[in-house]
Amino acid sequence: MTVKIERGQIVTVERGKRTARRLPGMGLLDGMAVVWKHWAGSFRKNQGFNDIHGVFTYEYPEERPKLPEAYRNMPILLYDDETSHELCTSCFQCERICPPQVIHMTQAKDPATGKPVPAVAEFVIEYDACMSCGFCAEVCPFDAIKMDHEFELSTADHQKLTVFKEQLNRPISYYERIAPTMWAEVRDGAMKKLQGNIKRRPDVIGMAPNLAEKIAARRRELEAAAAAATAPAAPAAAPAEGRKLTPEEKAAKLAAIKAANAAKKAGDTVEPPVAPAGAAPADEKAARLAAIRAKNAARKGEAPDAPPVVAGEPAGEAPPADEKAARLAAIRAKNAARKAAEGSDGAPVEANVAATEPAAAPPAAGAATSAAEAATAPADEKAARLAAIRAKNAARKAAGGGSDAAAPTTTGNVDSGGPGASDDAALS
Amino acid sequence: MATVIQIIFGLIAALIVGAAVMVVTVRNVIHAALWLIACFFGVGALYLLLEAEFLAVVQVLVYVGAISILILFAIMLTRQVTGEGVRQLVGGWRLWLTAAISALLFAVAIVPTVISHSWNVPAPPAPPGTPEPLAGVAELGRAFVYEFLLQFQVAGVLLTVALIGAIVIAFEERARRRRVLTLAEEHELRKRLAHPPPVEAPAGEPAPAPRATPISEGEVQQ
Amino acid sequence: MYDIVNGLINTTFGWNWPGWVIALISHLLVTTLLFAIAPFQMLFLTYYERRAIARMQDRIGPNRVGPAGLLQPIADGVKMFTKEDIVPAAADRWVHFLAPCVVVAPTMLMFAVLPWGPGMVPVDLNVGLLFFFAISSISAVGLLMAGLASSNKFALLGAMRAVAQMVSYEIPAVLSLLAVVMLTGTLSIVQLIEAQAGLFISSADVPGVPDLGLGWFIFTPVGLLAFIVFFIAALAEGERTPFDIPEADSEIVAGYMTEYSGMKFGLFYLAQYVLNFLLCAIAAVIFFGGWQGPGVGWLYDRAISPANPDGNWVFNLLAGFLGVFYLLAKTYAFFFVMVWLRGAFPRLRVDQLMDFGWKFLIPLTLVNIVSAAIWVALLRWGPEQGITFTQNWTPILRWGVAFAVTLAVNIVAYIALARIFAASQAEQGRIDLDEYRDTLTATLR
Amino acid sequence: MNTGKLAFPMPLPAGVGTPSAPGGLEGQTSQEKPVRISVRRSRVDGCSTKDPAMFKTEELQINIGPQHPSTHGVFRMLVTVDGETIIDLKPVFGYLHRNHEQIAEQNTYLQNMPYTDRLDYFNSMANNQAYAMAVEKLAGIEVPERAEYIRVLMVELTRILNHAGALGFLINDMGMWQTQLAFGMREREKILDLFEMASGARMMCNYFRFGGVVRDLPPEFMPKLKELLVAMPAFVDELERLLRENEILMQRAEGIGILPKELALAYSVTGPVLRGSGVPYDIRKAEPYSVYDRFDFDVPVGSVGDVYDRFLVRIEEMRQSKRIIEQIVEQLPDARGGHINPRARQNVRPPVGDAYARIESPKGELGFYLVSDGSPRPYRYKVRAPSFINLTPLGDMCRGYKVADVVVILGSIDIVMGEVDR
Amino acid sequence: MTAAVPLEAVLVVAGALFCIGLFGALSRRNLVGVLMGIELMLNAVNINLVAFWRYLEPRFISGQTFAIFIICVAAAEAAVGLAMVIAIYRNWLTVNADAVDSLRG
Repeated sequence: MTVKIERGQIVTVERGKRTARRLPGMGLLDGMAVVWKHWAGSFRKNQGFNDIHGVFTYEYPEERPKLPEAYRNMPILLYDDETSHELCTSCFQCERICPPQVIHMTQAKDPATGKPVPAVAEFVIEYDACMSCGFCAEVCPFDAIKMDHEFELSTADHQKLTVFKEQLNRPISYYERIAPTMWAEVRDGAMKKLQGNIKRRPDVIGMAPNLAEKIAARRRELEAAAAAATAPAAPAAAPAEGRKLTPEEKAAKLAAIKAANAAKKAGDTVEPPVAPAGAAPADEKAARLAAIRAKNAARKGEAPDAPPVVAGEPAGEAPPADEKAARLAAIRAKNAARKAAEGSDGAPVEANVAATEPAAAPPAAGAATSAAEAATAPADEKAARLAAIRAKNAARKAAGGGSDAAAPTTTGNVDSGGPGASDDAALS
Repeated sequence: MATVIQIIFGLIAALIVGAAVMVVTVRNVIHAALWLIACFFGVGALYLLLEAEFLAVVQVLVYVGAISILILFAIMLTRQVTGEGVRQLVGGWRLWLTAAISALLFAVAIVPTVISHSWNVPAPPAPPGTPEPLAGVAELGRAFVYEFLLQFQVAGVLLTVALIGAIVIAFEERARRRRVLTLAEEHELRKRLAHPPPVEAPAGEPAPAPRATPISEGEVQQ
Repeated sequence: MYDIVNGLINTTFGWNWPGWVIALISHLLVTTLLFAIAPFQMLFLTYYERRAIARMQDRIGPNRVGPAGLLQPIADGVKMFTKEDIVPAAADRWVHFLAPCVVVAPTMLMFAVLPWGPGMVPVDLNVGLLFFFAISSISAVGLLMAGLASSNKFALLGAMRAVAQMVSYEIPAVLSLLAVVMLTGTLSIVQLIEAQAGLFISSADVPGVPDLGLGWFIFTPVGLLAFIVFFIAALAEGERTPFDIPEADSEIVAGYMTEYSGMKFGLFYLAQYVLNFLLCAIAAVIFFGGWQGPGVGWLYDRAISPANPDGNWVFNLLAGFLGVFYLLAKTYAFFFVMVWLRGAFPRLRVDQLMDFGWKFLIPLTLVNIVSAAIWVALLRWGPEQGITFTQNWTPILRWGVAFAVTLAVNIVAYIALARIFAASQAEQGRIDLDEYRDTLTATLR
Repeated sequence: MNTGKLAFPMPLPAGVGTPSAPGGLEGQTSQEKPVRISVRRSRVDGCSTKDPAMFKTEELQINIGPQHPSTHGVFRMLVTVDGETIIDLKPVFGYLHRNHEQIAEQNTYLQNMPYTDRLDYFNSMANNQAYAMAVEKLAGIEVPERAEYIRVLMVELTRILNHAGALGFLINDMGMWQTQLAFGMREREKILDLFEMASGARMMCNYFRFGGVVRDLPPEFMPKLKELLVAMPAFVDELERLLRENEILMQRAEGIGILPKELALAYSVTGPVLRGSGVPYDIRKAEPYSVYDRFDFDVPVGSVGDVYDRFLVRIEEMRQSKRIIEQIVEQLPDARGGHINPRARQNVRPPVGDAYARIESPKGELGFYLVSDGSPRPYRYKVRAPSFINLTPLGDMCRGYKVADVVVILGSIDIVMGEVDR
Repeated sequence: MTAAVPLEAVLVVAGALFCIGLFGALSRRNLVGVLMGIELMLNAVNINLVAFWRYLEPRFISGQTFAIFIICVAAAEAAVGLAMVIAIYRNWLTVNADAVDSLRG
């Protein structure tokens, strides 16, 4: 039965009419012939889209299908290879659009002025709840967030699926490699916007934090430029400003060495040496900042699953410019360090505790202490800040190294973490 | 060699008698049926020992492969009464009476008779190693088609009659059978009730397809 | 085996041990060998099946464990062994425990009568063929035990299906073999194989046919039809697609195996695959000459045998190897067909399966028995049985006439029965609503 | 079910009237009024259970599911059987309920798009289209021609992949291990490759946007599609040769699970199930949306309404989809481009009102009903899921058949639990 | 066998089996149980026949022939008996032999 309708017809399907004319059992033989053809043809690979025979499976770990450019798995953040500046300006577009709401970020603030800076301080994506819809990449006006092609993310550690900025950062060259044409489309606009943003970012804010050397180089560059610019200027500038102008290389190195020493010391003993609170702080603000950073780093080391404490916010508070503040900061740092150390003390008692946590804590504690100490020593804000950053990096690295290498329970694992931290600190 | 055979015979005899005792005493009928299978096996083994291979194989084929399965199926079909708690043996004096009858029959009639009668057992051939001329399958077949032809035919008729009889007895009449109407049948019936009797295909209904009308379906329990 | 052990111990070493010790030793040796072969076959067949069916589905199949995945069955076995053995709380513990054993034991016993090569048969029973099927019917009891003891509805349904299926399909299987038994006049498997010498025409039918070991029964119309029926019945006995209803995973989960885990489950699997192997082997033995093939007969004529005590043992070895090779090649080819069918066919429904067995296969085998009788009458019988008109025919003419007649009978029977069966299937289930209008109306609200 | 009976748990916002029933089934094909049928327990004939002459076999209650190999997800069927015959079947679902509609009312319009992927995860493109059409109708957004073509292309590809998979699963349920399933999956994988190329994901495509699609087709898409069009007829022919006249399949499928025409309409089933019952109802023809009025294609219908008819109708639909795609390939280069990538419409704020948009999804009529109160979030969001509604006659369709037929009938309905439970 | 085990031993085993079967047939309340008892008795008779054949008349086949006839009869009896059990169960909803005492069908 067929009925003509507009642009087509209604067809009644035929119900196996041909069978009646044939020998019984022929339908079965037909099916067997089809299967035989597949069996015989299966000793070669499937040739492509127009081939319906041949083995069409991939031998996965060895053979991998080529992923198309548009492939999207998990979001990543891009940073510029040359300047190492992140493209993200923390405009919160992605956070707002994200359907399962797994993107969280805080905006960076200029510690000097407390004003927001078009850069992101911390950026967290919960990969475990992300549904890979790609909206974040779609809405990002700065093309800072893109979808990665990496799909082998399975892990036994659920915590690792909460991903922070350091793990999210990828260079632009990486993205260019996986999606050349898609990057080429947006490239010019994105780079232009980035140049504009860099201008508004003071100091090293907005640089990919996992590129410590680049940051240091940038530091030196900035300082040199500043020194050159202010050398002829009158020394009658504001005292805080004036201090900033003094030659910085030495101070920075000193801070680094001190941090390294402190880390080493922390490696030797469980109870980290208390930062001498009475040491004369030259700059309260710097010290306070350093202390907070150290505290954050310590906290992170102490409890890796805790949500990241944002460094920018407290740093942005109006700083009380007196000695008391410095002392307070130092005490805070000390407490944080002690807490971290206690965490490592408690470990041997609790045998059931997972190995990574106590292992990660002590080096972080050591590094934190070093940061606290370093904060007291240099007579300069910038140097202190630098030292704090270094210490923080060192602490984080040590935490990572410690969790990999350290023996699980005893306090001796500090030894394995400590040298690593000190090495890193010295290197930087 | 003789000792080995005696030991084997003892084992088989123990299996037969033990399993038989279990058959009549265990409460669970399913277990009884399983013990019955064990008993049949023992009998089959005894046939092998008596060098009647064909009979042994037939014993396994018929008793184990067919009759015991039939019994198990019957138990499953009448499943409500197989519970452990149900008393399986007759109670009180009747049980003792039957036990006494069986024991007396065995102890007073069978055993003395068997022992006291002098059986005319032919002497075994002189050299113990030579095989005795035993009748085999070929002789059996020949016996069936020459000597015992009538009996053979009668047995065949008996089996056929039993087959038909079993079917007739267990068969349900069509009208008494439980039938569950399928959706299509119900719909069709409703339609016919709505448009009273002999209406050939109601208007608007498409002609039924050659092999499957809307009311045909292979599923109704016949 | 007895001869070899006897020769070794009493003749070579001269220890002069009593006969029953020799018998015991030789039987132990044989059983050990068979018990080693059976699980190995199962392991290999699982691998073989998975690889073959993967190829049919354009995949590769297991290829990770060991070279080309050959160790995959071992890995599966290790997994089976290490799994927890769970017995349901409501289960009948002893019956639940015994059921896998009752299923496995018969399959092992069936090896006893399977000839592997010329002179290589564990026991040459004169009722070997009957023994094979008698023993195979025992495993139905095990399945029923498993279903009853599991106290699971799926298991019970599966067991009832399995047993009903096995009992039903035993009949066409045995009847189809009966036709072959009529052709040879023996129930001994060894003699059945020996009757299949020749070249497309059995030397037993036409004397003087060159012996290339190819006088298989499959080349006769009777044997062909019997083989088809037997193979279908074997599929049902071995619970293979399209008859794998007892364990139809899409309907009743795993049938009687639902409540089994660990090695008990493994034993069911073992039994099933060993049974499949044996059914394929017996099909090869009965219809495809078993170890018969070009060269085996020639070699065995020169080897040590009861008929030829002066032969050379090297020929024993060669004939044995060649015979085992032929048998295994045929067996695996049949197993491949089983896998092929599994890849190509859906499964029947349980009532359709029963209908097919009872309404199609059994009538077909009955017709085939008539064909076998015609064959025997035309080829073997002479005046003493009252067949006089073939008296002056040459053997080849007799063979040709017998071939033509039986072929015609079988083809006509096949087509007619298939038509009748199809028609009855189409009619089945139709309800005459008008006839039962009153009864049925009561059921409507 | 039609939207006229939708239950509103909350008062409608001002300006929203009673939603009009979207031009439903009435007047499409059937001359008779749909027969009212009430779902009830088993109808067992004549003899009452008190009759001692009646052979009372035990009625067994079997749970098929929720964890069962062939229930296509977490789905439970409470089956009452007498021997192997089914007396009663009660579908029990909700195991996969994840509050889709309520979540959607908390999200913005755009944010819901990836959630619709997860409804019927086999056909994410079709779900996207239905939702996008609903929002476009609500907000009055125009779609460029080229985008419409791309949408239709994607949905037709989805239809092919859905039917390839569904037939494979049906055959798998019949016990033919996975051969046909593997072949179907092979074709499905090719189509998924195309989807991945265009949208970036294989299954959760999230490809459609209000007023267009995410991005235009990549340049390597069309050559691959043309290659696929070569293989597709071969695949369908092979499927027919393998199974269409397979005696065993015909035994299993013919006369099983018959859903008569009138009852199919009464049950409000749609899609291949309805067409298998002989009702030529296809939204693409009955109410041409998008650019469907520009293509020639046939509507296959069955004659009996059993599993076999549904099987054949799906095979034929794959052919017709391939025909449509061929026409798209011809016409697409001429289609007006326009701004098919509407990045700007992230925050859709439709005016107060309601809209119902429906498409012929591979499984049947998929509709989205949206009520807007002017905010960027839907005030009411309701899915008319074909799987769910096609599942309602399951219990009645299975009655009187054997246990083994249940899985086949279920397979022939072709459900996805993600859509049933939502 | 004939040399090792006397005929009497086999006969005693058969007699014991017969008596046990008799006890079972008389004492079981379940009809299926009664049938099982009867099967045991038939088996006992078969053992007797085969034993007599083997010990007394090994050259003649009649013993085995009779055994086979008995197996035939047993099979027929089992089939019909079990069919009757099912029919009785259908009518009385019990397979208890005591309960089935009414002549009314």
